[in-house]
Amino acid sequence: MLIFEHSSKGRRGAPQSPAEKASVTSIPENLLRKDSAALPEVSELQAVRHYTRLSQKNFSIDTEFYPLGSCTMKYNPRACNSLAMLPGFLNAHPLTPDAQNQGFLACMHELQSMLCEATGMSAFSLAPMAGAQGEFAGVAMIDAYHKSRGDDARKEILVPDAAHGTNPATAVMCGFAVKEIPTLDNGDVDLEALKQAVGPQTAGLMLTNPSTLGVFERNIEAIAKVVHEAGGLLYYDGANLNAILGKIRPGDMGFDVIHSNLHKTFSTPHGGGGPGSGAVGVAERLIPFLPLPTVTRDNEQYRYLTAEDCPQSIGRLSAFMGNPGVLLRAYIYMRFLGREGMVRVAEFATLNANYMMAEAKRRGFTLAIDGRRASHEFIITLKNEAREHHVSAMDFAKRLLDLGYHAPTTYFPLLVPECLLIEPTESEAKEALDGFMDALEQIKQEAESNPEILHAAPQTLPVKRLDEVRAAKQLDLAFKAEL
Amino acid sequence: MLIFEHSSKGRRGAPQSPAEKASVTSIPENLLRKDSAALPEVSELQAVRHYTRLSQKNFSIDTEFYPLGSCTMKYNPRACNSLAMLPGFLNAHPLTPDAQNQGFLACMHELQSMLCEATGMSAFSLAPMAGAQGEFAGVAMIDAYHKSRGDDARKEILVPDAAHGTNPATAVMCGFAVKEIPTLDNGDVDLEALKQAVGPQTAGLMLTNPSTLGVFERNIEAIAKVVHEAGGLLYYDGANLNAILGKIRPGDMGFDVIHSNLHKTFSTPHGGGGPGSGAVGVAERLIPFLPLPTVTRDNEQYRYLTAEDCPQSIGRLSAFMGNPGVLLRAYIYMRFLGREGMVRVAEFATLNANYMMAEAKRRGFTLAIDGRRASHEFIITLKNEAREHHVSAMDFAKRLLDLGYHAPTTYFPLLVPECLLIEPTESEAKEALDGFMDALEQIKQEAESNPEILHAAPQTLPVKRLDEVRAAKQLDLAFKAEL
Amino acid sequence: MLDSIGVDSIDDLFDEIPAHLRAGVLEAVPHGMNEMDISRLMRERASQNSTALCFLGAGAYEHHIPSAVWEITTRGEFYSAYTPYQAEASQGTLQLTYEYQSMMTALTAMDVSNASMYDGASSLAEAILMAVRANRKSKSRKILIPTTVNPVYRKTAHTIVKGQQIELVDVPYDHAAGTVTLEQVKQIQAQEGGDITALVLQQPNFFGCLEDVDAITDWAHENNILVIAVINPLTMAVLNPPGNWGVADTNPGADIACGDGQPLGAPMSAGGPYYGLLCCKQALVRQMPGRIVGRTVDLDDKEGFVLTLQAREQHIRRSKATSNICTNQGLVVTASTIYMAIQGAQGLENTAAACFANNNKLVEKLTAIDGVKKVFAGSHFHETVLQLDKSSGRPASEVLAALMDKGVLGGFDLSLDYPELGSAILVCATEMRNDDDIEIYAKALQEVLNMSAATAAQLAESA
Amino acid sequence: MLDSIGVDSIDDLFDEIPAHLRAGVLEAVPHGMNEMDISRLMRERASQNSTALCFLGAGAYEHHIPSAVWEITTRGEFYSAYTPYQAEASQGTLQLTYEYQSMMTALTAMDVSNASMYDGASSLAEAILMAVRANRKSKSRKILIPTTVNPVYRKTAHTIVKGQQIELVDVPYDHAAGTVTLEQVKQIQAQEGGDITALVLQQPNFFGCLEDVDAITDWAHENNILVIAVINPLTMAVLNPPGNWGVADTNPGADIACGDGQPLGAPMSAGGPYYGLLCCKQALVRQMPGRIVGRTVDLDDKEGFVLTLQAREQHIRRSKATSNICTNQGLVVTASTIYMAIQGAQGLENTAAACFANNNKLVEKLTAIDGVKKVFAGSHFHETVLQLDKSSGRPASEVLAALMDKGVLGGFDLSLDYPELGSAILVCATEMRNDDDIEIYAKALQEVLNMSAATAAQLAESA
Ligand SMILES: Cc1ncc(COP(=O)(O)O)c(C=O)c1O
Ligand SMILES: Cc1ncc(COP(=O)(O)O)c(C=O)c1O
Repeated sequence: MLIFEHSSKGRRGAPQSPAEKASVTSIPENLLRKDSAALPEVSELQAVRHYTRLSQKNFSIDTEFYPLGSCTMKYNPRACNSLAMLPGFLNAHPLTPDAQNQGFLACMHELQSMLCEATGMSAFSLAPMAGAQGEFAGVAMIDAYHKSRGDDARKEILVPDAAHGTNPATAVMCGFAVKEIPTLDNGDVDLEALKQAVGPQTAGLMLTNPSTLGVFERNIEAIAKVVHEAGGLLYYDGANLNAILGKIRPGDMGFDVIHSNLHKTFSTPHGGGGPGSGAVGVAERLIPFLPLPTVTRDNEQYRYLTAEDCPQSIGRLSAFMGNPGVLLRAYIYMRFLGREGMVRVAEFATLNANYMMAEAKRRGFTLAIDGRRASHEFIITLKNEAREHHVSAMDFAKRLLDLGYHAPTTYFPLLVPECLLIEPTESEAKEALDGFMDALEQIKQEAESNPEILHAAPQTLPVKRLDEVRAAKQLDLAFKAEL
Repeated sequence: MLIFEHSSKGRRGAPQSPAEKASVTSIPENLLRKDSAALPEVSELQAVRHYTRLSQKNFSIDTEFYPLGSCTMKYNPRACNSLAMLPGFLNAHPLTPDAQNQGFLACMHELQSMLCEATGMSAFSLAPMAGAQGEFAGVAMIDAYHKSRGDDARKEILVPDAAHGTNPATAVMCGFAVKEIPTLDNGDVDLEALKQAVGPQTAGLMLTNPSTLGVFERNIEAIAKVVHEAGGLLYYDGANLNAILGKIRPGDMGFDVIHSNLHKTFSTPHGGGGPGSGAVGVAERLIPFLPLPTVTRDNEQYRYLTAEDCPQSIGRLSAFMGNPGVLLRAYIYMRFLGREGMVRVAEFATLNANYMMAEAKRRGFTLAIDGRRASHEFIITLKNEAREHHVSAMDFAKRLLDLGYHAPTTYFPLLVPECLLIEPTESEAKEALDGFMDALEQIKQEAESNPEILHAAPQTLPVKRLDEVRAAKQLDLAFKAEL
Repeated sequence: MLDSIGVDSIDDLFDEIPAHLRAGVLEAVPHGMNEMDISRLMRERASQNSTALCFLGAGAYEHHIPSAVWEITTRGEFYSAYTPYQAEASQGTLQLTYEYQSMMTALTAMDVSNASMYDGASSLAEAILMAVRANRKSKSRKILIPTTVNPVYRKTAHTIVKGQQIELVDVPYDHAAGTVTLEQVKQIQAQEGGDITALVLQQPNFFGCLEDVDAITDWAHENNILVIAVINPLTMAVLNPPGNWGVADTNPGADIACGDGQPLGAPMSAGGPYYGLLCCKQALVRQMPGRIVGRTVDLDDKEGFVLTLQAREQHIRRSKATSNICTNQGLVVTASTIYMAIQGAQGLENTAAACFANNNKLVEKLTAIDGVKKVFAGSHFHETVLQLDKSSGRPASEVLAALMDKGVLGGFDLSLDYPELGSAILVCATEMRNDDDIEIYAKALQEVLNMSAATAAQLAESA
Repeated sequence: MLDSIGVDSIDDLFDEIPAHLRAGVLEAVPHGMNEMDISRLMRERASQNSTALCFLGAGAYEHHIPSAVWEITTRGEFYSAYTPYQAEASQGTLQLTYEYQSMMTALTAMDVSNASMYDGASSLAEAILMAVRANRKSKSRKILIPTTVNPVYRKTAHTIVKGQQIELVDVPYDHAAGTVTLEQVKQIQAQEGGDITALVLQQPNFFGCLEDVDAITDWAHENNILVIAVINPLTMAVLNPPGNWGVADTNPGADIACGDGQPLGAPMSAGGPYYGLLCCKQALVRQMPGRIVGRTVDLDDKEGFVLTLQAREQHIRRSKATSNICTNQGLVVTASTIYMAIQGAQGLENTAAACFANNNKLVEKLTAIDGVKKVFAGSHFHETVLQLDKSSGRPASEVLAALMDKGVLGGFDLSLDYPELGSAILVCATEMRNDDDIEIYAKALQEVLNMSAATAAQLAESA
């Protein structure tokens, strides 16, 4: 039942707004709204009850194991939430003069430094509001860098075919053409193909390492050399930073610019879709181009750098400062971890993934890439099961929901047919990993003995399998109330 | 699965306590614990997930309509929670000097005044921590009052047979004998029986008005006269104050002492069993006996009254000040309501109950007391259904759970066979009342056509009907971990 | 676990990483802390922030937010869920988002809403990109933007669209009214050669003035120009919403509406997270960037909700996607939806009207002070430009700094973005500012203006 | 709705109330407010409260509470549920309470725990009533209570048990050790005629000193005296728990254990809500007051939880119930259970040990100041009695007031309850007090004691 269907004329959460409507008659008639907006009219209790019950229809980290590859669904410490929501932070107007905003700015400045240290970059801007916007900032900086040197012919961005969709989409938004580089069966980038592809038109290469295939790119130094020698820059998509935190730094691998999804590696919550943060870090030569604002410290005072300070900046990406509430949560999380904790993150994330990979193999699943270390995630391909029993990765996913586990990422990366990309993260206990593998094994048996169970899944959730085709064909995108 | 069953040796929410255990070796060996306590050893995520999921197994006001008679399950405004949990209140040590505690004390002083006004009493103490402790304080004051006058022979407390169990239990705790007064079929106290019962041994009468039968005691003036003339005092059990708030005041009815369940009338949450508050109010002559502490105001400053100020006080009921967090929530709620809101509470609580009673009758249910106004609650008796279809009030209750409604109070008051005591409260919308009545009607039909459905209920909850007899016979009151 | 994997130590798992590239100790990252110490640190940090009375708006507004809103929003099930790709296990977020889309279209009178963009400014950029894709009749890739549109929105849009050869053309405002006139718009169109892809209109505009949206919208449509509305959604409870702009019978209403959702339940929070709202006409739905939730049915024909039209998005369409956006601002949308449900239309109207009334009170009080005057005629919603008499010889920045010392966050200094206005500030009073607050501001401003310029400068320095 | 009922107005529904008794306007109740204004009011009130550094214990302690604890506890499903009478719809609260009982018995080494009493003080009263019911061999209804038991606990117990002709007999403490000695206990027993129903022992006692619990427990049992332990549950992570008191092979351990659960996850909150823990030996379970949750099975033999042994309670047994208690402190127990689960035994041990260490540090620093000395020998847990030199001529209350002016809540003034100790205070440093805090206290105390008595008095006055 929709909140609109609880509606009854004239009802409202009365203590939440002024009792009377002040006169607005001095506004010209034609600028005023004619009818009231058709919003639901409910009591506060009805709203609380409705949304509390809706919330219970979600799977979430706080309620289920959620091994969603590439997404790093780790525990979001509740303290990060409660401390980031202290009134001193919540009530701060974004344009508060810096002098009255020192507590917040200090956190941001330290966050920049910690990110520099953890990634091996020289400077960071916290402005981008998600990974994709970080990519935008990064590619725009690459563009600005070349242009600043009069190197105007570099109109192409290279991306491996395993890359996330945001990579090519971003390159195009920044005005570049995209060229795909193939991946070898062992998960490494095809170095020969890369060599063929680079040239004076190459602005840069966007790479995720460990890659979206769940393996570490062993030829990273050679790759960096090829691209740099061609005059291009190296972009690091930080979605998988969790795998290597404190173990190897993108800056030391030769990357010139990176974004870090703070909502993955640094545990800010995904919130059912966002908000996130795609903080961008750069090597020395790209510092002048960083997006605004960044925070600096001079004379013991923190302040925002402005366009006057940074005339070469690619500019602003938002009205204010990105997503401060997210940044505060990441800051708090990083202070929890500290330098030792960061290493622990990578170690246990990797241990958990490799353990699950070994278990998967032992239980008869086909690994997308066999014989290599998993990073913090790994891939099972169900192409055999699909061929033999006509069950898809989607069917496996839906059946997992019935057994109380969120499904892994399906059908990504696109290279691997019928794939499940599994990322346990470091926050899960061995019992959860084993429970999940047991469920997966059970489903494999069901696929053999009674595939109907899979096709009919899920059965235990608020709804059964939903008709996505109908949704896209008979568009119903908003409830239209009859007034 | 119990939290103990998630336990794994050495695991813990590490950031929540000092990393190392400081030495305690200077304490004599024999005073030290030998083994570690067998508590669960889990990560913070495991604890969060476990208790978040457990919470989802509860019905609650925030998720279901909860028409539990005598309990006043009204909406607990979330602001009462968040504002009562402001750090300034949470971090206050109970023995903070009054001068540094003025913000809190001001709230308490105003709460006392508002309670006096709403009930027509002369003074209030907020010390009692629940209704039962309020009763204790009240009866102890009645005792102290008689003794202070040398009237030592009054050893008996009268209670109507419809009274809540806490009434007789309390009288006994205070050292009194209990005599029950019968109730007439129309719900009024048997005045003739009362006249017979009173005498020089009578310390007082404990009365709930409106009574637990859901009707207003029309002879209240006559009752007061009888008791007072016999030298006894009148105690008002405030559990049903919601019905008459702002309409008639216990003080004006002739009561000498009352408790108010702030967790009912004033909307502090029940919290799955508590905490509550049973603030006690008294007429002039009982003021010296009020339990400690109470808050007074002199020279513009608020302060706690002490035993020195109140030598005749019955004394303390707790180590500090009752349940301040509960009191703050009640205070905030009362400020929301204001004088107009209080009247609105009684009006809509009464309207909703009378509407449901009319609906119940229309749909063929038998009312326990017919032909009278309902107060904020009313009673259905299922004795016919029980006789004809062998379904009990308990079966109805369990089946309601399946239909998404919390059951009304069953088997109370004890006078009415197979009863459901239904209290909708003022916070519910008509849609909820109608939905509940539809469910009740459906069950009535099921009782006739297929009583098995009722006996087998509930079917949709985390567990089916539980074996209470076994629970009491094969006592299992704690998990014993094998170490 | 190591046994199952067949390694001796965790470190073995990293043996594919070239040894010489391995990181050393992260010296610049402090040691880990426990929650007790972090709590103490963060409380100190939070308490260093200003607690001044806020009369500053300029794109972020202090409004009352019912406690229920964030208590429910931060429930683990909303807070710690991912994007609802597994629809059956995400009906909570999906239904809520569908309700959000329904509320937002009701509020804006538009046909379609997406599930959110990052913020108001970036949402304007996406609206422009969308308009360029959608307006197939126009080739110029020129967008008219009045200078009455929030300056940081214009800057952000520029950052984001400049890679795609889109030109943002300023339209100057009328200096008496503080709004753009149809004449000005026509003149710029002519100057630019006639082919204009889209036109942006902010209502209320950055100065708090009300644009003549009907006439300009109708004219734009007559000239094959798409209209992009930038709105403050709260004010739409009272003002004519973009879906109804224009009086022409054919093709009425703005084509795209964007804006920042912050006023609907998001705390100011030093700048975010807020969210960008983005709505459009039905015809443009396939050009919409970002996620969209649709209602459908399950195998049993029971109603349910899914992400739909995903073929527009980067994870499917890759380099041909309508946008690169992926993670959006879902949790803030959650809060906003609950906020709107609790308020209802009546609550929003009363709140918006209270802002209007309080701002008028504030302006009345402040302009009663010698040397303070209102710059633009006409109605103001929410915010107003005040000019401080030049004779005092004090720049707005100094006056604002002096006010800050008195605990008053006095407004936005317009002199950088609008030097032509002289020493001017943009002030704002929402429903949160009561008569006492307004009195405090008036008194403080009076005192500040009475101070000698010299003292003031000294004070500003030491602040 | 009125139609269905068959009345014309809501007021008709009140027509059974005698008209002349009807209430007028509740003048002394202010007008209603909206949430925005109440929030402002409450923030002001909260900010008037002290933010002093807390070195005060005396029954309520400032401990770190993980954020997760109250975020989960205040979820609507826990917060707004009633007592779990409908078991199938209350498995959340019921299982949690069962887990609480399990944890509490593990911590105290007792057999049975109930679901909570109001607070530590009233729980002692109930323990005494329980002992009187249980000890059928004793007729005297006399209870020995050392004066080292928290004075407000003794007062509360007196209020509650006095109606039932129970006599609480003081046992004086040893002035060197700050504890009671077995000799003293024996002597009082003899004085009282030998038949004693029960004996109370607080560990650590009110002075923070450690009682000789083994010897006294064994002796009591030999003399048919039930032993009631009053404990701080946090310290039980490190100290020998009451279930293990005594060295005798037969009948070991205290019979009943009570205390306040506040240190395990409840904020100080001006005094509550906290909760009273109450545990006992298996044999006494039917004398237990309050609710108890038991594990059982459902129709399918699936594990589930119910309220059990309800025949002890007032709603069934009425005047013959074990107590009148009904509403207890369930929500605080919810918090406490989550707290214990997150901490585990190791977390509690580390926390308790840190309190021990910090208190020792504090005492060392303070007693280094001239004129400040420790009163009792032996180990102290958590709290320590310090004597301020009488030569300064300043009562403890004045010193504490002067400290308060310096932002230090310096401890509990013992002079009212223990005049024999002179100018003495009880100080406390939990894990929350770091070295800097302790330094601040030491410095402040030094300054205060250096002040002339006259200045101090003046200061105290003006505070
Ligand atoms: C590999 C990779 N790159 C980029 C992104 C985009 O990040 P965001 O969703 O924060 O925009 C993702 C997100 O899923 C990702 O997995
Ligand atoms: C009529 C009546 N009296 C007294 C009480 C006892 O109040 P409490 O549970 O707050 O102790 C109740 C509680 O249910 C009640 O309904």
